[in-house]
Amino acid sequence: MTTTKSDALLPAQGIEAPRSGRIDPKYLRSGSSKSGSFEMAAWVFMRVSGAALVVLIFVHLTVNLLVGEGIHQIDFGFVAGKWANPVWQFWDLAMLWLAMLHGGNGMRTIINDYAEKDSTRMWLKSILYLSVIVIIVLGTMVIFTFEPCLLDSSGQLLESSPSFCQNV
Amino acid sequence: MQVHKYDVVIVGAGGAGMRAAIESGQRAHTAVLTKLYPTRSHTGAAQGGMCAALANVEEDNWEWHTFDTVKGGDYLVDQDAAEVMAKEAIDAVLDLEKMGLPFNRTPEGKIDQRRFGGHTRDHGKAAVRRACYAADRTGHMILQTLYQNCVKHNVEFYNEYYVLDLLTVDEEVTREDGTTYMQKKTAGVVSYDLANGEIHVFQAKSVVFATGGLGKIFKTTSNAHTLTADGMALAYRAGIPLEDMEFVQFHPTGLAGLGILLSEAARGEGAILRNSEGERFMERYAPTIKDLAPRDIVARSMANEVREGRGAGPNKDYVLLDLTHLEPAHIDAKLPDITEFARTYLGVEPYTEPVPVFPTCHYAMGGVPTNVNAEVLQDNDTVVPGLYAAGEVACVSVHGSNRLGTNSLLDINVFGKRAGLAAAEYAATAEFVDIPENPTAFTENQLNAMRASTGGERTSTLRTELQETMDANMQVFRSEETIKEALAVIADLRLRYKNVQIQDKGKRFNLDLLEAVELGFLLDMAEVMTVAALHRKESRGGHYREDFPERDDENFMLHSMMYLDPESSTDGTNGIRADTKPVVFTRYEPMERKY
Amino acid sequence: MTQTKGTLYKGREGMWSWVGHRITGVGIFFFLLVHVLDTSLVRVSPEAYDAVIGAYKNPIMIVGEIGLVGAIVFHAFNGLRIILVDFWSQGTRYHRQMLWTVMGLWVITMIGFTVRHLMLFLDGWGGF
Amino acid sequence: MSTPTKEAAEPASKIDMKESGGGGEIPSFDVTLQVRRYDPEFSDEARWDEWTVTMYGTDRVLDALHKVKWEIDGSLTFRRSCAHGVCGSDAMRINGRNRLACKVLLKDLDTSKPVLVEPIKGLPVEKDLIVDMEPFFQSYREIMPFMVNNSPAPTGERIQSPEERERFDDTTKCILCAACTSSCPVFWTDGQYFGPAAIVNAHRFIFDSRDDAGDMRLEILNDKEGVWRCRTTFNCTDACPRGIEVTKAIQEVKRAVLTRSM
Ligand SMILES: Cc1cc2nc3c(=O)[nH]c(=O)nc-3n(C[C@H](O)[C@H](O)[C@H](O)COP(=O)(O)OP(=O)(O)OC[C@H]3O[C@@H](n4cnc5c(N)ncnc54)[C@H](O)[C@@H]3O)c2cc1C
Ligand code: HEM
Ligand code: SF4
Ligand code: F3S
Ligand code: FES
Repeated sequence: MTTTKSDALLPAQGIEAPRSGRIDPKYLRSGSSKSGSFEMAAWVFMRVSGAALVVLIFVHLTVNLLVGEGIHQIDFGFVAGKWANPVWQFWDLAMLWLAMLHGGNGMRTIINDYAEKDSTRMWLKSILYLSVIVIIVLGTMVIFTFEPCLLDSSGQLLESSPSFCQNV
Repeated sequence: MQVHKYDVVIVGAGGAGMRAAIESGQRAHTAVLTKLYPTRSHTGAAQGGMCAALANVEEDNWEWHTFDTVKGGDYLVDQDAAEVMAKEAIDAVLDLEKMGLPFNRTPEGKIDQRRFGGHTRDHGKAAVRRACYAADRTGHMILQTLYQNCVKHNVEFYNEYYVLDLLTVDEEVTREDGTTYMQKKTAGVVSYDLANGEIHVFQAKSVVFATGGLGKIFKTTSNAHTLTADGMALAYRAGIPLEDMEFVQFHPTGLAGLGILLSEAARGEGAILRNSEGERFMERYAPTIKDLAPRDIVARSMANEVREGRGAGPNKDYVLLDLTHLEPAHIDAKLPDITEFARTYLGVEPYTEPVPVFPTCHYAMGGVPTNVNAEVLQDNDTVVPGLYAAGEVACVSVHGSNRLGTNSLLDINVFGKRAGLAAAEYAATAEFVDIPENPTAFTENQLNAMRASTGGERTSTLRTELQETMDANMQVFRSEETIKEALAVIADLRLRYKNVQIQDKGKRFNLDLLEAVELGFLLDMAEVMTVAALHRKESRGGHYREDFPERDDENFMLHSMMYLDPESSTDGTNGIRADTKPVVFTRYEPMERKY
Repeated sequence: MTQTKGTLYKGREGMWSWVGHRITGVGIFFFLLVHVLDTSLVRVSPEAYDAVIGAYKNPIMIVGEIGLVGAIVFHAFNGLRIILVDFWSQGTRYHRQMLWTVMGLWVITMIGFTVRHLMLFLDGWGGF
Repeated sequence: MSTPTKEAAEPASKIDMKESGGGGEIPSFDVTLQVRRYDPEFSDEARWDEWTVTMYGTDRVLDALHKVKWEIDGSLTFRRSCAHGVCGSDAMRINGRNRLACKVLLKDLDTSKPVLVEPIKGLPVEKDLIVDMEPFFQSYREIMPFMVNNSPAPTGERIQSPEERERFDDTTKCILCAACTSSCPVFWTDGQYFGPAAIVNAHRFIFDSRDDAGDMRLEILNDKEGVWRCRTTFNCTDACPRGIEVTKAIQEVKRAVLTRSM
């Protein structure tokens, strides 16, 4: 290879081949900081969790809305009655975690897509992550620390308590 | 004005240009200037195949291939060049395969080959399978593969840079016998950046021209809008002669009015040409082989039907390709491209309707004269140091007066490679030639004049008139009368061209301006072609003179050489000096060309 | 200028199903945030929970619930379609047919759900 | 090629030439063209221009654009070359969808309404219908679109069975027109996504039995801007003028990345 620059009789200007360094910076990929494998894992997770959620959510909806008295049956007692059973506890816990992570990751994708500025993107994602964590932690605590048989100040079982509390 | 300095500058990024760039780019500091993004080049339109005597499916050898090429060109082929091409064809195909080209394969996994018009075993005994192919998009695959390898080797492309001037310097040289002559030397090129209208000068030790063909001289053509004879015109204006410009190949079956090519395979599969009366007219012109007669004969027969009033359509200006007697399944299996083109572009359903077709300008056999090393000649044998040409723009001459199908894709690979190697090798030892003073003056004056013109002539009007007169007078039938008619029109158009006015006054992407420049190339080359046709008073290959219907080896077994020469005057046209160059013979004596 | 405006791109089934999937996904996500919060009220007091859950039993919310379930059902079925497009080798060829199937199943499911939900609702509804 | 020279009689044509072959007048009609124009030399604002031109039954949108450029307004600017759908110059948005102007027949459009023509979306518009293709080609170059084979070259060709050849046939058809990438809703958002065309061209080599660099390409496309950004919206497949099953190719690459990391 010989020299690029023109040093002959004409004014020399080392000019780059055009339109290779001339790309609108908006399009330059800043050497991906986040490893691709994370995106792959997220992608797989969306599918796996989605498939699981179909079962979890459909059963949840059926039990809550379509059997018995439907929407009218839902009250404190109903919830308490369900969570007395560890299967339902686990069920709702799985649903909570999977749905929040699935939905949270979905929202992350959407923010990545549409946030125009890096700072906006960062803010939105921070809010997202925070709310996902708060909700997951809150929900988990509720499910595990739930006390179905509440007593009122006089020590009587509350009216809304599920029937099994009587037997305790 | 910006100045760049490269060892090698390649003008054009079609098959020939990129094949050269792959060689030169690995050996010398190389730039490729192209007015189109490389993958837009018209090499990508080629369908049929690329010939090489690989003998993968049946017995074959390069000597038979040479013979077919010579005979196909009606013996106007330089036989040494044809030998080089046929011999190197094998490596050319294997090179492409190793670069990744996805050829179709035989059951054993070798490159598959198929038959193509004019390619025979043992000097015409029977058709031979010689064309290597990649489905019906061989040219597309060649173009893509070459581009891919340019990316691999980091070739520097200047995309959408129009080369508008070739810079040469004349030097007086004294021969041994004391006489002197002017030796041309290559200094570089001037180019125009479409994106912003800036002029760039490229100083180079070697310049390779690979700018493709000239189809847009004609109205009906299979060529792209961008094939406007640029390279030929630039060389010609720089004082380089043009060889065999009268020979243009017209392909019989172009979609009527559009010129889009329908491959010969249609007739091979049994399609029939008919006139408005439904008559299978080829029975009259070629009673034995009918529709499968050679391209030039079929094209002429079709044109004759139209001329005698038996054309179909509202303007009676085309004939019909009838496939309706074939099974739709068969058409689908064997001719998918044809059915798709007919449906998309003419809205014709080939199962039930005949397809309107007419001969279409397809290929320029002539061009910038070179020797087998792709070195450009400034006369019959003086090489211009540092100037190379390859591909359709060049005339080696391997196609003589009529190119065989599949030999062009071969030509661009063999001579593209040779050009790249030679250019790099020359640049390794040569010195830069000083750029002449004011190198951009010509280009800038031309562009400024066009920008400022208020003459009121429209590029498109002039171009249409040129194309119409060329279709009417210089197509498959020519005679002194029609040629002179064309010359008169061209002369008039050249005057009017001075008044061309453009509407786009901007700097960015001013294609309006460049179309006007391209029209100048078309007019120059149309004139050269017409004058060359006037001089060749015989019929041979693609050139058919009604007033001289026979081949005349005695007087015309010669290449024509047309020089720009303001002092010369020929038959009413000024400025073109006609000369000839002997044809090179090695082993084959001219015979009558019949199949 | 990067052209962001201009006319709307005229995508076909694939694009609109994606738009639907995205919108329903976001909708469900926000509902879920609220839903977890309201359910958490069971830890505060039964009255609080029952009061909030009571809001779900009002006729306007019933329509909302049908909408929500509609969104979930679409997102779920279409999610399964996406999974098939991803992992079944013929998935990309039949994505349109699968979308029509999704829509068909959606209609059937929604008719079933709506009828049952409204009946149960009307059964136990004491009126305004 | 068969030689139909020996047939006893001329095969029957299914049509009466005098009627259909004689041909009627090619119908002509008026088309209104609305083109979204932009020329930063004169204004920062894009605008819509409208022309009505008389065209014929065989004309394509490209012909109408040419008619305007050649007869009415020479400053209308667009790229084109081959005029029959093989070079990839003239991808643009016609009535809201990415198409090659040279492949859309006017008579197939609803000419009672104006035909809307806009530049393809997501790439910087340079002038009228011309966009900057560099970002597009940059993505293409990044996926190593060339054969890498480190084994010593045989004297003849590298052997490849017809089945192995068929494996990647579809993706060899790409003409780099960008109709797919610029139809992709994900690409529109920030232009960072590699885009379907780059993936198609990676696919062409990943599944070529002669190539050795498939793993590297899979690694490149496992980027956060790689295949995982595809949301299977199929706009690319619908837009591809070469009929390439683009989304299918992308899915195959996704599965290949997955298999490779497992
Ligand atoms: C429809 C069709 C089918 C064909 N089929 C076959 C076939 O089956 N077999 C066969 O062997 N042959 C075939 N041919 C012929 C063959 O394809 C061409 O002759 C060959 O591809 C020409 O290649 P090229 O490299 O010389 O030029 P092109 O591929 O035309 O490239 C020209 C290049 O020059 C550049 N250029 C031009 N002017 C300028 C300028 N002023 N400044 C800068 N750059 C410039 C262009 O940008 C372009 O990159 C076919 C031709 C056509 C039209
Ligand atoms: C019911 C079962 C569900 C299934 C089968 C399912 C399936 C999927 C799948 C496969 C994706 C990935 C789409 C893609 O990559 O293109 C996805 C995305 C998404 N899902 Fe779900 N999902 C379900 C439930 C949920 C729930 C409960 C929420 C809300 C919390 C949710 C919110 C989202 C969001 C926001 C996205 C991102 C959409 C996008 O990127 O366009 N999904 N879903
Ligand atoms: S995949 Fe199709 S649409 Fe995309 S660039 Fe290639 S040819 Fe164009
Ligand atoms: S349009 Fe885009 S989202 Fe995927 S299917 Fe095609 S790349
Ligand atoms: S002009 Fe070549 S693809 Fe349309």
